[in-house]
Amino acid sequence: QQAKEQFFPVLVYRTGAYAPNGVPWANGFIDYLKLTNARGGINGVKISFEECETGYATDRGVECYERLKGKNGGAAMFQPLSTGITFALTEKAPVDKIPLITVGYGRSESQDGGVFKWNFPLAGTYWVAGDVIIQHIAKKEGGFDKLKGKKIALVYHDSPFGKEAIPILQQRATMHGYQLTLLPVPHPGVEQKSTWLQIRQQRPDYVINWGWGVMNSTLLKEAQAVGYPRDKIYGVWWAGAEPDVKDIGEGAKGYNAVTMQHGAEPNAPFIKEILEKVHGKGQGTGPKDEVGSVLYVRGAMSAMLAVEGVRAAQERFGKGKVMTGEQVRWGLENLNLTQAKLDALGFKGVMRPISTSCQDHMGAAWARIHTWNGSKWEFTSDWYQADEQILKPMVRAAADKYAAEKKIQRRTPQDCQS
Amino acid sequence: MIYRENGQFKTSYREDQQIFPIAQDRWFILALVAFAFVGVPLLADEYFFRAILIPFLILSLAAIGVNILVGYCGQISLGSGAFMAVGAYMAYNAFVRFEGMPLIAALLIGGLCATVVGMFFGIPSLRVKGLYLAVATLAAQFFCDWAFLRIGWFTNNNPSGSVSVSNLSVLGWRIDTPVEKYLFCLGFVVVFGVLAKNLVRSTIGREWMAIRDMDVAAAVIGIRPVYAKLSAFAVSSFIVGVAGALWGFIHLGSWEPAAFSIDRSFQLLFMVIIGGLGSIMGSFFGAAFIVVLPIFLNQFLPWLGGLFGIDVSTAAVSHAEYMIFGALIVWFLIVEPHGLAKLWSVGKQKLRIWPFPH
Amino acid sequence: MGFFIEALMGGLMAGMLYSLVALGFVLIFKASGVFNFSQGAMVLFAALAMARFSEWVPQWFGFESKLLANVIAFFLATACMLAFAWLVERLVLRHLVNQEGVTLLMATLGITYFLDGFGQTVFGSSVYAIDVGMPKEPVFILEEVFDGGLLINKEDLIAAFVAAVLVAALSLFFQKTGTGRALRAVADDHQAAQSIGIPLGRMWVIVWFVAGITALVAGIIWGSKIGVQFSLTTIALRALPVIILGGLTSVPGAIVGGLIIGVGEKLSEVYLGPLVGGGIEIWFAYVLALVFLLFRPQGLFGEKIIDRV
Amino acid sequence: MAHKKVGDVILDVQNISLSFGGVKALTDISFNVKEHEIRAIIGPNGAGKSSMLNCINGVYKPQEGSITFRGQTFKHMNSRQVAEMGIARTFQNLALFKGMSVIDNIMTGRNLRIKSNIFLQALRIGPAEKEEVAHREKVEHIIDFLEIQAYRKTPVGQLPYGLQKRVDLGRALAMEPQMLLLDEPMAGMNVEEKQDMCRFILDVNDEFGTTIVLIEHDMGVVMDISDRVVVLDYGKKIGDGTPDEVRNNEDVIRAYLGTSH
Amino acid sequence: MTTPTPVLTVNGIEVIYNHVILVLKGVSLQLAEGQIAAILGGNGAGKTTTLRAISNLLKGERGEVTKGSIELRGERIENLTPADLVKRGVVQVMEGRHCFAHLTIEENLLTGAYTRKDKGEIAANLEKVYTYFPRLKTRRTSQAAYTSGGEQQMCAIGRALMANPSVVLLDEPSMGLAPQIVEEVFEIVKDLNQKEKVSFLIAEQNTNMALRYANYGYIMESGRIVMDGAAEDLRNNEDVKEFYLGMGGAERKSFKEVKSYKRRKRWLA
Ligand SMILES: Nc1ncnc2c1ncn2[C@@H]1O[C@H](COP(=O)(O)OP(=O)(O)OP(=O)(O)O)[C@@H](O)[C@H]1O
Ligand SMILES: Nc1ncnc2c1ncn2[C@@H]1O[C@H](COP(=O)(O)OP(=O)(O)OP(=O)(O)O)[C@@H](O)[C@H]1O
Ligand SMILES: [Mg+2]
Ligand SMILES: [Mg+2]
Repeated sequence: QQAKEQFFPVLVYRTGAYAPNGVPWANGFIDYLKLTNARGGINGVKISFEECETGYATDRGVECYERLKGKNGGAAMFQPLSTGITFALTEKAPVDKIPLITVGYGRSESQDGGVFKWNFPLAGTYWVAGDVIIQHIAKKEGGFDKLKGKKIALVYHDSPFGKEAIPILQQRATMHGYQLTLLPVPHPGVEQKSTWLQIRQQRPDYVINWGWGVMNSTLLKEAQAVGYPRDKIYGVWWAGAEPDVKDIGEGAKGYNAVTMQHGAEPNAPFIKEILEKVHGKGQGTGPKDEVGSVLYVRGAMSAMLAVEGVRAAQERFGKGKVMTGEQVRWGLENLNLTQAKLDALGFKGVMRPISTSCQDHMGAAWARIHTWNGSKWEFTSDWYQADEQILKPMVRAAADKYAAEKKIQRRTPQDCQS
Repeated sequence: MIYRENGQFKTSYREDQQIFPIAQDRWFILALVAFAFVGVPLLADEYFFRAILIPFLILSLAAIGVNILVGYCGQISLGSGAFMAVGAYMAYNAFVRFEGMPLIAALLIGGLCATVVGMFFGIPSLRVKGLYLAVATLAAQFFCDWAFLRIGWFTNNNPSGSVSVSNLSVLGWRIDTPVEKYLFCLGFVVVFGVLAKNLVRSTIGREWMAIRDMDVAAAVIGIRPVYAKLSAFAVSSFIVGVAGALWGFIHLGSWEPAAFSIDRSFQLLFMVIIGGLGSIMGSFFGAAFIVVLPIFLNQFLPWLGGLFGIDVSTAAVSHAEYMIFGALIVWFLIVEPHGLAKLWSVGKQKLRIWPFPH
Repeated sequence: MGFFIEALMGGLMAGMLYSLVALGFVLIFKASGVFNFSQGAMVLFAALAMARFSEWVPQWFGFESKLLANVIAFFLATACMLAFAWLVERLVLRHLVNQEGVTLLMATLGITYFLDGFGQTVFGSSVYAIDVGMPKEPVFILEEVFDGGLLINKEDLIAAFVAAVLVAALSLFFQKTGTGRALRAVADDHQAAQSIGIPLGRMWVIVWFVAGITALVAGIIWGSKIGVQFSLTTIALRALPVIILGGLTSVPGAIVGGLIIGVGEKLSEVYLGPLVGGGIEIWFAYVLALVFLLFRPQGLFGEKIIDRV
Repeated sequence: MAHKKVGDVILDVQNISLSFGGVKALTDISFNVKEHEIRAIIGPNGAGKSSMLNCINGVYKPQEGSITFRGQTFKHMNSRQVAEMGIARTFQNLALFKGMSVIDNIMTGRNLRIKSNIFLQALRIGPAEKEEVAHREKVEHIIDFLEIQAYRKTPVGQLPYGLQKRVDLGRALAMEPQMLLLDEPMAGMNVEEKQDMCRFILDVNDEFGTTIVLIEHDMGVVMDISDRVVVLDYGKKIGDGTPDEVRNNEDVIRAYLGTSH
Repeated sequence: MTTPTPVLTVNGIEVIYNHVILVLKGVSLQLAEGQIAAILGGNGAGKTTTLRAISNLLKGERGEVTKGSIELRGERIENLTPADLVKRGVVQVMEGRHCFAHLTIEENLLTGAYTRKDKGEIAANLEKVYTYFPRLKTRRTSQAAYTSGGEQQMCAIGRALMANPSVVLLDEPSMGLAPQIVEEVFEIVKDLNQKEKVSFLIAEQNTNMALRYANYGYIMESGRIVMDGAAEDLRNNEDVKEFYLGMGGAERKSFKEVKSYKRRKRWLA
């Protein structure tokens, strides 16, 4: 029966400059949806889904959004998978009453649910990523006080995505007295010679890589070409997957990246389940050997969070029913994924609990560091939690500025109940 | 036999100089405009408005602007994206920095700023020609991309370089729903379309075309290349700037410089070439072709695959879309190198003599 | 000082790499008056063919030798470019004889789209590696003179050498052979060229094939440097100021232009960039080209633009 | 033939020299043109005739010499100035605006006289429209005069060569010039068409009193209709005078005419 | 008159430009081996179009032959490329010069010999062209665009001769040439025709000259052949005299005397 299906729009990019990274994410996302169906749906509600190719272009993304939002009974959430598209949809979602889930990307200040009622940067924002990287470096150096006088260079994709990291790194720089150099790399990032000339000149102690797509592999190759030690380079979680390092192999050995909790998880229970129930039945979306890779898991996890959002909404608005965008929004805002729940879903060892609230749309600020050993990614650190003391005021200030510009009122406590 | 001019005698030059001298054309266009204002809002659904009609209208407007520069004045420009960006960001600044700035005024201010920038980057055209001029305009493109990302002032110091607007209204009329946005854009397009058409069939338009076709001869009959070229840059970038402001304000609502990247410049140039250089009508055809066709293919191909029971993957669809789109461009050019507008007029020509072959 | 020399050399090397791509543009423009927008797509396509064949060939024939695989792949890729050139003439150019420059430019754009879609369909859209044994690790010289030594990138040196050889060969071809002269005639006037018996079709296949080979060479070098994937097409944008500066019709111009642009953009980025927030090299390259144009509107070595009544 | 009055010198060319690199196109050329006269320039191919016209209307800048028009002396002229002073010309290798229709091509000739500004033109109200119509009327006269009514709206690129030459003349006439420079207006025409063209030229000369400087290779035409003839050879002036004088000038016969016509 | 074997036979061709403009409405003509034939007619009669149809250069003008056939020595040639035709010895000199602007005069001439291989012959031919047109020799190193109109015309003719053709299609060769050069060009034509048996098809406005040198003439008007005959006969035909030779009546009229009233008479409306 038709009405019993919950529609998931899937914005992807399987072509163009960022396709190598977009494809595994999309495959993971779809496979997880298929797995959920194989598990019997969300309390019996099956999932239907449709892909739309954005090519990472904002206008195509907007078109996809418009196309899919009314389809198959209506979309109850969107995952734009691009910072640019997120910005554009942030204006549209409140009007259409559809929540936006941006797992690990998008506006960092949208964590503030008091202003960004419809945005859900679940499981981590760029400020979390930046904060954790600095914490890790500090730990390596033997404490925050050791950072004083150190040089850190941020090599970033010259776009809103790349610039997201700057505020937190600057904030920390003023606190700890390291010297931050900003080195933008224009899209798509294949030309970094002058960047690395500058790095050779300044000899920073660490390089932080805020890249995406081909920029990452180029960056590592340039690092190799000028002999910069790869183990002094830290990437954001969009710069820490297999396509970024695979064809460099040994040359990228030692390169680190912060993870959005998970890494490559070939042994996670839910991956095994996917291999068995989806790929095993010949319904796998991509090649089998990609299952469990970093971006694949990111896709699957993004799908899981959306599914759990729907499930949470069902808890309140009626189990076994198809949820609307508003209802899912409530679900996402009242997500409480305990460790037990996660384990049951097969995410044991992959991630930590997430619980959201009206004020906090992120739900968790945990991250680890993993390192490329020449053939695969390995965890090389413990869990870190981003420093609330630092992030909270930043989020608040940025959100307030946005609210003022947009003339939006902060949500009242009653509104939070709704 | 419907398309006959017989019996339509022009008794004055004024009549012969109307925008559409042939009565059928006139009626057709009037009907079309009326339909666009009245019929479309009744018929189209939200997707159609937001994903197709609004972008189509705004890009048509931009294409008209580009066509004035490239098609009429013959100055190849790859900086249109930048001029759109200038329009959008300056309109944004006008809008947020001045309390109570009316929306239309903000959009026009955006256009004016684009005019200034356009004229500045048009200065090399006095010396540099053809494809070589394209670099001058590319310099504009890359410089503006950079400036809007890097110079905080333009984005009201938003750290990410992206800006957004909301609460748009004109004289108390709130522009919220897709239909309202559509009508708002349509109004702009109609007004600017008519103004542009008037310009290109007046002296200034003839000066542009003369410069395009043979600049030495143009100079000999007293046309000042400086004036002709710079005025083309000015008019063109004004229209493009307004289109850019509309793109940001009405279509996207929130944007970053990437929305006006080099790809946009190319896209606009393609529109005018495919549509027909030196044809206002062609700008619409071109915009329709470049905006609508990929979207159409993107939805049509899976459906087609479905008919034959093939499940076409998203990637395959978009690859096929690329290939078909490319092939169609080539095919149209072979059929008619002067663009869709020319094809249209040849079609009309045939209709005129129909049922005879010549 | 050491740093300056290093930046200078880095610029020169980068310039040579741009020149490789620029050459393809110049060839086709000089020889048929077509501004070939699809050069970037050709680079990608050729590189994809090379990368994938060198991966597939050992699988098909069951051998291990990397060298042999590369050699076979090179020939297969060359064959692909020949087929491509032939098809372009057959299906596109032949029907557009005597059309204006913009029309032809637009047609090459159609080809670009087609090639992008086709290449990704046949060869896939992930990142692929080309491994022709380019040395990756850096060498440092004069360490006793400069602190940290001078960085030399062997890979770039090889690329520069290849580019220089190509340019020399092509310049000779255009200046010294009858075919070269006929090609220039075609660029001036398609119809007149036809009228005296120059077979346009064959000429076009020849230039597009030669341009295809330069694309392949550029693709191999760039591909082994940054990996083969879609972004390769965007380096065409970096090559544009190069050809404009050097002159659209000059083969040596592509090299000189490349060197000037390479040095200009690297030095500007390194010395001026930090003052204004960085990321200026791409527009700086264009502005640099523009400044030269103001003095020589046809580029440094381009044929004079003729306007006569 | 109506007797016309040849007036004073209006254009005086003095000691013009022009060279391109090593090629001396013009060496020390002086001659003058009187009001209302038809002045021909003849000479073998490559003698520098077209270059002479190019100097007069500012396309080429001669290295030496000066040009005096109506009492004002110029080292070299600027095209716009020349146009404003009322000198129009046609071109040897057609220089029409290919993409425009016949009407539009000729309308460009009126361009200097159109006064409404760009905003009025965009709105096309009141004066702008009136002006447009008025000028259109003038242009229609020229079209009638040249008998090209049927091609009004054809893009000129599609016209046969001979008609293009007529349009070229029409464009020059539209400027209502005081002096008209014609560069081989009759090349590519048959006798009948040449007769028509001569008629046009003579009519213009008679009716509007326009001074005409004419380059032509058809000696029949030149000797018939011109009042005075300048002969150039290899950039040098080798003869100047009435058709009869020139016809019998030894140098001219040797260099150009071959046999006496 | 005996009919020698025809080299070129054009059989009732129709030509359409741009899919809509019908320009030739059934043109038939023949060029006999070793003959000089002239096509005469006013502006827009369709002379150029006919020549383009024969040499297959219509495509670039977006024209096509829709009816009729064209044969070269009995072989249908509508589907050959222009290059194939040149190989078979048919070369056209295009109207309006069309020199390669960026190439020097000498390079222009040399490209004319593209289809030939023998270096020695080419060099000899080049010398021949230079002796025909000494003016070209003095300008050999300048780019064609910067030569005078007449020099370009010589260059175009010389370039065609470099291909060593057996049939030459000349489109308005006399245009823009000084009278004695015109004479020379026709002398060259005669020379080649007699010594090397080259056949010529000439579209000309200079009727006088053309009929003096041609063996046969065709008169075209609005896309049709309205009259043909031996050059001799045409020259003596009263109508031709009046309209094309400018010799209405007995004595030659002065141009000044031609009245501005319309004195046109047409075979076709
Ligand atoms: N490319 C074209 N597109 C459309 N019509 C054309 C084209 N070329 C020629 N025509 C038309 O074909 C007709 C015959 O032209 P053509 O050039 O053959 O005449 P012609 O006899 O050579 O005249 P002329 O002596 O002036 O050169 C003309 O009416 C002209 O308008
Ligand atoms: N821009 C230029 N650059 C170089 N040489 C030139 C230029 N313009 C003219 N010349 C040369 O100057 C000489 C005179 O040319 P011009 O065009 O004035 O001759 P013309 O008398 O008009 O000959 P024709 O009767 O053949 O048209 C020629 O030899 C020509 O090559
Ligand atoms: Mg001349
Ligand atoms: Mg002709």
